[in-house]
Amino acid sequence: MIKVLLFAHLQEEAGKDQINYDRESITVKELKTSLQNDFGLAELEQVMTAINEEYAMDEDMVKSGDTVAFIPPVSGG
Amino acid sequence: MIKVLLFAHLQEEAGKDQINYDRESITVKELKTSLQNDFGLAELEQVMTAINEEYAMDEDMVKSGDTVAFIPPVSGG
Amino acid sequence: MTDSLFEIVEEPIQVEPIIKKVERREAGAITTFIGTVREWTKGKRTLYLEYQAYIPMAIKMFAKIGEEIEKKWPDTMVAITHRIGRLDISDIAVVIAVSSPHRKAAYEANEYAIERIKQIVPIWKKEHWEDGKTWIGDQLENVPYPDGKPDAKDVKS
Amino acid sequence: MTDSLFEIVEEPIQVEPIIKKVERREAGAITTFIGTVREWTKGKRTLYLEYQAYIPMAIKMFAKIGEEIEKKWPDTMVAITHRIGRLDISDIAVVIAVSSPHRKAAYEANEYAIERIKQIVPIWKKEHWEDGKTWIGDQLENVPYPDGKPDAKDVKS
Repeated sequence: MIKVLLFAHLQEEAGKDQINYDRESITVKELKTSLQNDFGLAELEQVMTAINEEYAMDEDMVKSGDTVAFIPPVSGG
Repeated sequence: MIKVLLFAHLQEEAGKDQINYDRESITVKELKTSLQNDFGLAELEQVMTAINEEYAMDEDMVKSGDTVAFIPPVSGG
Repeated sequence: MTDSLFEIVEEPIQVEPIIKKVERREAGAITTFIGTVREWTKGKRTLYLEYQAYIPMAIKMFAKIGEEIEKKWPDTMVAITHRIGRLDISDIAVVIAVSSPHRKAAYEANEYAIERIKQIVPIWKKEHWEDGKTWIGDQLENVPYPDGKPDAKDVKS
Repeated sequence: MTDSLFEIVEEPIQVEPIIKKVERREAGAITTFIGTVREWTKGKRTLYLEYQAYIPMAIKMFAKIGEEIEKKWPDTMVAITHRIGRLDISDIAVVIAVSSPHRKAAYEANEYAIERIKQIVPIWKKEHWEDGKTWIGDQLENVPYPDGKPDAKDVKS
């Protein structure tokens, strides 16, 4: 199982801040597409991804047990 | 009378922080030369001058009633 | 104290304790940046803000920025505290303190820190304007990435 | 408060009250510079310092720097406090606080302020080294004017 964390507007669009996704392994890109279909998330192109709190690329692999966070453009400071 | 204020090493060289100089009017340059002779101040070339708390040039005139300050290179901050 | 140089808090931020964290006998210069909630942005009035963070990763990214700075400006020391939750006008959102033997590095490193925070630290701001609310950073308001897309080389270590 | 934006004090400086002086609802950024007494300078050990000021003129010059900054960076606000007398290692000698709607101006104006203080404000530092004492600024230690001579255009208003 992959734990997916949502923040900011993604959290509001999905109506939840966490999704448990049942897969052994999947690329970030595939995971994004899949979540867009299942939860109607409008736009994930500008959204960065972190795997286990480290930034990752679209081609990187996510494995069961990982925590993936979708990170919209940040605006702290 | 012209009031002359001394600071930092000038104050220590002269052994005082204030000199009352009895003249009606004099240029800054003349005043510097005169004080060098009278008080053995070693070096006034790198010293700026202020008349009544405003920076002045060597050619500026000092009049009786003015306060002149000799300002060695500053080192605040 | 090293483990508390980088913090995310929900309470009002006091500046002086953060300065204390970077004080050292060999440092003659300390710069601080204090980011506060501004009432007006391009003619729009803010009523209050909400900040949200991915806390463990945000603290990791603060530490990463601290490491980057130590590499670029040897002998500097950095502390960063960011507040999350609801913030009212003039409340402090972030404090960055940098100490250094000499002042030039303290200014440069401090400015570098706030720029990097705005690039890589997972913290989001929701503006509650007089006429509505938006998560800043989305395409409606402001995309902080210059070319409209996050650039992987900015964020990977 | 305008008349106390620029101060020379003999007691330890608290940073927070100086920050408060420049806080404004329209300012989203406050930078501070804190100059402290450094123990080591180029391999020489300082035991303590003495600062002396021509107080009324120093305050006038702080105000002049504030005016220069308001002209160069509109909408900024500056407060400066300098301590004089005996200062020990790590004691705060000077605090400069600048507020601005945007951060770039707050950094630039703050750095400008410390550079100008070192050019035009009549304050002198006497170093008590481990092996003697000197008024800094004299030809034996350090001449703060780049060409070895004060430049009148830097100081005249």
